[in-house]
Amino acid sequence: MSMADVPLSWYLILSALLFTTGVVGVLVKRNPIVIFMCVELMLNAVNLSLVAFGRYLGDAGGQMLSIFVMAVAAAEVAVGLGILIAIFRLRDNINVDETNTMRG
Amino acid sequence: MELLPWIVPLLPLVGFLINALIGVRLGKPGAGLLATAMLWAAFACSLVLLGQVQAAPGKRLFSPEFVWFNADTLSVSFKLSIDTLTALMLLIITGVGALIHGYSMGYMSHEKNYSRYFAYLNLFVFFMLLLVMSSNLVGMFVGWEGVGLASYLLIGFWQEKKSATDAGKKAFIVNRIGDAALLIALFLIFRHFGTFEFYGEKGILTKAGIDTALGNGYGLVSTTVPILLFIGACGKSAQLPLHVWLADAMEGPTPVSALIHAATMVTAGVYLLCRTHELFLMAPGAMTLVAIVGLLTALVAASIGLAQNDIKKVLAYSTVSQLGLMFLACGSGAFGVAMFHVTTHAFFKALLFLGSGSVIHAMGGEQDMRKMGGLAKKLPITYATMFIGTLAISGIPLLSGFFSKDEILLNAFAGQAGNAFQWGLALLVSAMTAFYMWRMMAKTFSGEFRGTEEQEHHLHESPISMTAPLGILAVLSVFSGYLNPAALKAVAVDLPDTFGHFLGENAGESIAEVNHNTELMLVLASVAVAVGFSLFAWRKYKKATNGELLTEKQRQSGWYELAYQKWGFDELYNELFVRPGKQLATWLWRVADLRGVDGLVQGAGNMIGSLSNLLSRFQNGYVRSYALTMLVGVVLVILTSLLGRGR
Amino acid sequence: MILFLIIAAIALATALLVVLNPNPVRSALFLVVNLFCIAGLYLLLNAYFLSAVQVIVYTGAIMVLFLFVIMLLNLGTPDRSLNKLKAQAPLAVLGGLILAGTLVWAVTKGAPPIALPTEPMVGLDTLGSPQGIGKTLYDPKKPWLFPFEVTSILLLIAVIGSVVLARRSYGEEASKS
Amino acid sequence: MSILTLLILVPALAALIVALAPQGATRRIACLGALLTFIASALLLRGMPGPDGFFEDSIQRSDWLPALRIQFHVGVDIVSTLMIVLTALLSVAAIVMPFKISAGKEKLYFGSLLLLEATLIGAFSSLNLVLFYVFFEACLIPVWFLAGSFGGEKATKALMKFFLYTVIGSLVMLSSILWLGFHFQSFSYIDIQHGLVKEPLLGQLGLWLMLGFAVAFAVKTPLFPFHSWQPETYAACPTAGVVLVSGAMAKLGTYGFWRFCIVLFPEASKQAAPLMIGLAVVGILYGAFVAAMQRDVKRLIAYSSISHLGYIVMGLFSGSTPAISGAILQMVNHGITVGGLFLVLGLIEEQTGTLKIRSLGGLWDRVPLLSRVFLILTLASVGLPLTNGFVGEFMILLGTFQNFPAAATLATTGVIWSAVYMLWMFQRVVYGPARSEQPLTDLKGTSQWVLGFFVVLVFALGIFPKTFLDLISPIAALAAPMENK
Amino acid sequence: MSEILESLQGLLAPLVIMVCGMLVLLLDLRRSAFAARKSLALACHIGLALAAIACLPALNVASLAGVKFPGSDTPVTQLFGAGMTMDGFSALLDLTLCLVAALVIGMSGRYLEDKRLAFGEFYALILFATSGAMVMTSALDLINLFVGLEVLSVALYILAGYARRELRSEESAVKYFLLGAFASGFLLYGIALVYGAVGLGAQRAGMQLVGGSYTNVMLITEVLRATMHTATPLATSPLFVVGITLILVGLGFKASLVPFHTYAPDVYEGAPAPVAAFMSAVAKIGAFAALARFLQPLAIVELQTPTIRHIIWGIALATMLLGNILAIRQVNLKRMLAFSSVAHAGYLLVGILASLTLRNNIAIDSVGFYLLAYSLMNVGAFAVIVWLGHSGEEEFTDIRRFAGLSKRNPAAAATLTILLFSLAGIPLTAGFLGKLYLFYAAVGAQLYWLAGLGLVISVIGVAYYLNLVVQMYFREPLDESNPEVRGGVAKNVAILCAILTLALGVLPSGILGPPSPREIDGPAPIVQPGLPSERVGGGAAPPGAPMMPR
Repeated sequence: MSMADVPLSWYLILSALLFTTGVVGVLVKRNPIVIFMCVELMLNAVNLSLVAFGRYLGDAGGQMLSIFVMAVAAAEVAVGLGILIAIFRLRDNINVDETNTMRG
Repeated sequence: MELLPWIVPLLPLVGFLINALIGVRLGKPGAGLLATAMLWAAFACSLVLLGQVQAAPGKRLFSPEFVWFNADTLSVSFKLSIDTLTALMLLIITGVGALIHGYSMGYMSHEKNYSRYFAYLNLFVFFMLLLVMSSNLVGMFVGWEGVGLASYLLIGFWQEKKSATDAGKKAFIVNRIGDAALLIALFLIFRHFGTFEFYGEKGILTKAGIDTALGNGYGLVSTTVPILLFIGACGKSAQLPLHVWLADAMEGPTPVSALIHAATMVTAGVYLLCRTHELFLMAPGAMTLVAIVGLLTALVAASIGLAQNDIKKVLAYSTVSQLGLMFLACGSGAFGVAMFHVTTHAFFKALLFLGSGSVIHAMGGEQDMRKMGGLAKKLPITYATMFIGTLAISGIPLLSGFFSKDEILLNAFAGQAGNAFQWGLALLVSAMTAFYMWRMMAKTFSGEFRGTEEQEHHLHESPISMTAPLGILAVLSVFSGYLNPAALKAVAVDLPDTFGHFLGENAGESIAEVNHNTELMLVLASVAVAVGFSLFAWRKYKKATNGELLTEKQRQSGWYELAYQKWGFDELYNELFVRPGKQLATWLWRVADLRGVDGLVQGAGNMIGSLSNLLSRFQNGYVRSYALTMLVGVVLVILTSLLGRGR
Repeated sequence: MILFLIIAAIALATALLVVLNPNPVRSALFLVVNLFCIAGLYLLLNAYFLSAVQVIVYTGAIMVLFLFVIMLLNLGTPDRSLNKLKAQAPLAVLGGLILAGTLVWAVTKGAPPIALPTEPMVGLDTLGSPQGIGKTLYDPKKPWLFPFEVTSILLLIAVIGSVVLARRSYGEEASKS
Repeated sequence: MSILTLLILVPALAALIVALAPQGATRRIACLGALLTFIASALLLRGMPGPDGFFEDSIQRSDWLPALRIQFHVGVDIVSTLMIVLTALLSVAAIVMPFKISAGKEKLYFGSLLLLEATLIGAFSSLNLVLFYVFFEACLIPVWFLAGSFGGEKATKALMKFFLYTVIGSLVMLSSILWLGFHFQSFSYIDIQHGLVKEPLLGQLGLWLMLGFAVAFAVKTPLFPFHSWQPETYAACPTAGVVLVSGAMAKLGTYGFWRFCIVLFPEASKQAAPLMIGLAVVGILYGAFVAAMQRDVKRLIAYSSISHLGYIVMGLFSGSTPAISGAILQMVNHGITVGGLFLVLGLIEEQTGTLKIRSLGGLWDRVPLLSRVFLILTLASVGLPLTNGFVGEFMILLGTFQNFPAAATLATTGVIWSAVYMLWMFQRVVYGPARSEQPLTDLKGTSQWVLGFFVVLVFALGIFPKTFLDLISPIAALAAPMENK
Repeated sequence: MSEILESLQGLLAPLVIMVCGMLVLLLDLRRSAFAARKSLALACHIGLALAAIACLPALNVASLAGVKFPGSDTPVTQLFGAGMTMDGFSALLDLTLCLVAALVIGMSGRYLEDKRLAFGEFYALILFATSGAMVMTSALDLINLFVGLEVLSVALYILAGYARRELRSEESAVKYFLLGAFASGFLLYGIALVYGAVGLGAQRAGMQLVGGSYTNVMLITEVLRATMHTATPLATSPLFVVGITLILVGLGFKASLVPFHTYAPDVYEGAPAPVAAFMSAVAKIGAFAALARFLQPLAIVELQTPTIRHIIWGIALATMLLGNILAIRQVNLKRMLAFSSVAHAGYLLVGILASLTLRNNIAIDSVGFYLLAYSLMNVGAFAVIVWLGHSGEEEFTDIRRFAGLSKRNPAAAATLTILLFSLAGIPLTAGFLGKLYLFYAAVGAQLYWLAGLGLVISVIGVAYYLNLVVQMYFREPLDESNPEVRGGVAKNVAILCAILTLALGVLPSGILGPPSPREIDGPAPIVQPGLPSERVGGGAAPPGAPMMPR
């Protein structure tokens, strides 16, 4: 099997890099929706390493966990987008750089 | 009847309590009568005690004691011990005191706070008696402080007058300086002797006690202790440099000056030294110090006395200088002589003060001699008695002052550490004494009246209640000298030294012995000086109708000015202590306290406040920077955990 | 092996593009691609069911939802001028690099080379198959059942949430009385 | 239930009733409560000391917080008894004294006073360290409300300082308490004392623990550098409140020094003695000097008590039995003297509407009785023999001199300064011509009796201190280990 | 099937509440405004009461069995495949949660009406969030922890933005949501790493999984111990260390520990007062329960992972400091309470840290008690805000408006004063005993510096709480108007909280239970060498441990 000799660590590295990309994305983007997409990226990275681990351990736990992650992600998306729409209703802009009426 | 010693001090105390609590109801003469009666009663008891003492074994008897306070080894009790020294003081205090009480009844008759006055007076006598009778240092200290209080109250008796209350305060505080030294002396003594008792088992003044103390390393402080005691004495007896309060103390009623600031309280210092002469004799250094200070005080005070115009001030400074002579005697080891002078001085100085009091009374409160003159005709009795007093103090032969002062001079010359120089200065003092006393007499009684019209109209001889004491005291000041007429030895009339014999051990026997010729020389010299200067002053001032010898211009001259300004001690102290002290205190308060100590506290608070403002910058409300903060946190946490993970 | 490398490369590239390009819609599309790649990796890891779910749920549902909202709020590229936090980007990148470094180091050091447990290529109850998933999910010895139930509550909450937040005229009705 | 529990409950309940009762009745209820407490507290003096000095019949020990072995554990020895009686006495004085209270504040006024009394008694009688801490800190609150609501807006800053300052101190103490509690598996004072006797904590550890306590008490007393809260707080408090604060609450500090530093950590106290005595001496002189310059009598007395409490602390740490007995006696004395002084000041302030020295004067003939009492109390605080001020001070100085001659010598000069500022103050306040023409009323009725009692006490304690010293000395000997210097 | 039933009745409390939540939604369908509100609230209260009753039996289970593992002899109650448990600790916290929920529902009624907000969904969300927190309190498996956390958070996101007409509310929702999702990303990554690390470790130690999963806390403990003295101990494997740290981060966000606290003030300020009250209490309870459980495995290997301990030490100190210092300058009461809640999180973390060293339950109990006390006083304080708020205008949060409150509304002033004193830790209040308890444990765990510093720092806290009291009592009122308008239930809630605070402070014996065992001081010794080999043999595995020899 060709993929047999792909070491576990490669998957982990890949997921680590994806995860970091997501993190950086959250920090640099200003559009909350995109920020949120970056969060999704992070979650997927996590899923990747979960599945990889599971595969190499011959354990189902990894896939189980990632299923739950997906479900949770779905729920978050629904709520998150709802909130964004609500705030958009109040003022036609959701740029996070302008939402700091509360500070100090 | 062993309670008798207690009765003596308690009588005036009772008088005080009654007068203090219900004195107002007793009314005018009542309060005074009560107080005076108490004193006479005390005098009587003292006489009885005197007899008992003479009979007692070792010429000393003790009262039952009442333990005051105690903690393990420390035990302090109220206990009285009477020996001849005490008995002498008792007689002086109660006797003179009684006379002055009587005198006051007349003198204060117009006073509205009549009963309070006598209450204070009794209180004073109580503490004074406690001072001289107590058998231990603490009890003595109680009396010591007590008389200070009494004099504070009496000097400030006319509390509306700021000058009076100031003087009272000054007296108390200056005394307190001495008291502090005295306290330290007490602590040292307790540290080495382990007791405060004078006599009895291991008493301070007993051979056994001193030996044990030396065992506990008393040797190291054997000079310090007497010096500290002496500083205490300086405070009470107005010696340099603590003499400044006595002159101001004249703000008080004149009888008070007579009793407290001439006859009794101020001699407490001398009493202390005589009482503890055992300790002093161990420390020659201290002795010389005492002698020097005494001599200096005598000179300075006398010189100041030359230039004063306030009749009471003259007497005050003469008191200071006389006290100086007494300390000189102590310093030269002649404690008995010092006590002898205390006695005679008590009589004639009280007499003089009371006399001046009667003059002031007649003058309606006027004290400035420049406004007097020619009172001899108006106040014959006063004049006569004061004349005698003055004769006595200026050392005219055959009066009390002559004998006591002569003894002092003798000891200054030939006593322990005595020398011609000392003698010379002492002679100078007596010369000045003679001069200013007669100056005073002349300015007051001779020449013609220089006061206002209605003063002249108002002039009258004082009532019998005031003149009677004058008479008695005059008699005393004539004859008390014959208790120890040693001076007559010079002219080969050898009468017994009753006084010294009477005191015996209690005032370390050390009468200087010199060969007959020198003694004769000395006596003659002092007689010459006394008589000479007296006559000189008397005739000069009789001639000077305006009562002044010096012209305005001469009065500007340095020496006179210096003397008139009392050598500028008050100003000096103001510059040296009072003003800097106030500045320091203000600085401590305004700067050290409010800015320094409190500033630190406030500063800490403000610092946190500003820190809070600083940190709140990061709380800028932007999601992304919050996220950044989180990331930073994450990175830090992960790095530390990885770097620090064991193995 | 090669397959993995290719997919990995694409995945990384798209991920970076999601972050780098300014336009939300494009980012969304790149994310879709990225998710596809991950689904592919799942296949490589024998997680067939999961990769299917990945494609259906994520790419199919979630991303569409994203695009929907983006269109609905028709968000264009935000203009640079509004950027209030200048220092943000560099700091973020710096932090990101450090984080990446640390993580990579950690995973390489922590994951030893281990042989894959051999198992039938495509079987009925391999781990990755729906049956396998189902069996494990309801196995009473395993902890998965309970969270599964709780997730239902989570979804219920999500429904309520979107209703409460997004429904226009709610308050008026609530307050009639 | 021990009588102590009653002593704590009665004033607390009285405060509660005051809070609920109608305006008119408050004063009567408060007086009743205070008097009851005083009488009950007097009964304590009959107690029979047990082996370790505590009166058996007074001890009560019941669970409060079993999880941490914290008990409601109260009991008194003679020292705490004296303090409690003093507290009760001062409370009676402060409450019975017919001061006028601005309308609408009666409840708060009497309520706080009673609460303060309760908490103080609690602190003096607790034998459980945590319980002590609870009362120690709780007594801040009434003082705080009292000063706050009478001191007005300007006082708030000072009050904040007062509260925080004290709390910092007591929290440091709390860490020491927690350590001990964990180390000995008990917070009971008696257990810990026995434990410490068995295995004394030597060296640094003991020192740090002791200092942990010392800080709290140094603030409460207050000792020299920790005093800056005090004058302002006194100034803010209504004078009757100050009677309790300075007369009783300050004693909580010195009492704590004695009970928790000297007795628990004799070794450490010996090590720290130079430091503490140094601070005390500085405080003695410093307080005296600063007092001399004050323009307000209240502040003057405040600074003067820094000086006087300095003597007490010095005596406590001097490690010689006479000094320690003297210090304990002096706690009572200072309480009475300063309490009486503040009562007098309160009356003066009520009469003339001010305590500014500049605007006072000429009271001697207008209010003779009051002035006489004032004079006596002034002399007492100057430490004149035969007044209560003298004996304690003398014993303290004498005892301290045996171990620390230099310090004692410096402190002795204090007798000069105290005379300076007290007499100067008295002269300016009482003597001289009257400043204003408004008619003043002299002591009469209740105030006459109360102050009369104080005067009697002044002389009684001055002439018959032996009665108390005999009770104290066995306790004071507890510090004997330090004796052999 | 039977075991599932057992599990179900073992874990009744959260289930009851979930069901109750759904019922409320159904009831809400027949919406007839006001009448409905009362009935709904009643339904909620009944549900909560039932849940509370369901917790009671577990109360006397020796607290933290399963966490204090090894050490305590009592067996762990394992439910749902060792994924959940129910013991004294979780029972106490569940009770607290029920109480909080009930109080919040009580106070929010009229508030919602004034703001014209729907209450059906509100109540339901409150209940669901509560159930989520309950899942967290009794989770033994990371997956349950995660799901419970999400249930709680998602509900809170919605609640934060519940006042849809107010920009602040929405803004706080956005912030909370974005940062929350961000944080849960880290949490997940941590879980993944731990999962992998433990799995690999188990394989190395030659264990094979038959029940439970690699994310089970007991299993983690097992593996840690088993590999302790092998060549590659799990405790030091980078995967595991990073994983645990990231989990700490994820939970730290919910517990608002510095530096993950930044959202808290904005969210609390923006969210409706009752919601703020709710989240301040519930989120903390959930997070700290999870921290308490999932950091325990470190207790047995402390020497091998001392750094985690140092990190927690630092975070605790920073949290106490920053929270208190930033609270000083606040003029908005809600914001001040937010920062103060950060500070309190710091105190709680001290307790958690102590629990890693102490052999007995003192530390954990102290955390539990402090959470209870803290919830009471915080909820009470927010209740006062609700009580004083006028309908129409914005909430009564500006501290300046409290000036002279004692004259205008003595009851409110007194209540708030008691609560503030308790928050400040003044004696005779629950707050004081809580602190005492925590720091006692800390001293027992020889965290002298942390304890000392914490105590001194808490003085800053006293400063700003007292400042408010000064406002109410010593300052002159700006206007004479009596602000009380809403009053009603909120008033009773506030007063009830104050009374409970005092009661806990004066007579705590009831809650704090019997004295804890005597032999306690000193850190737990590391398990003897040789033990692991037995463990690998598996014969000595404790009852119910999901292990079997290969």
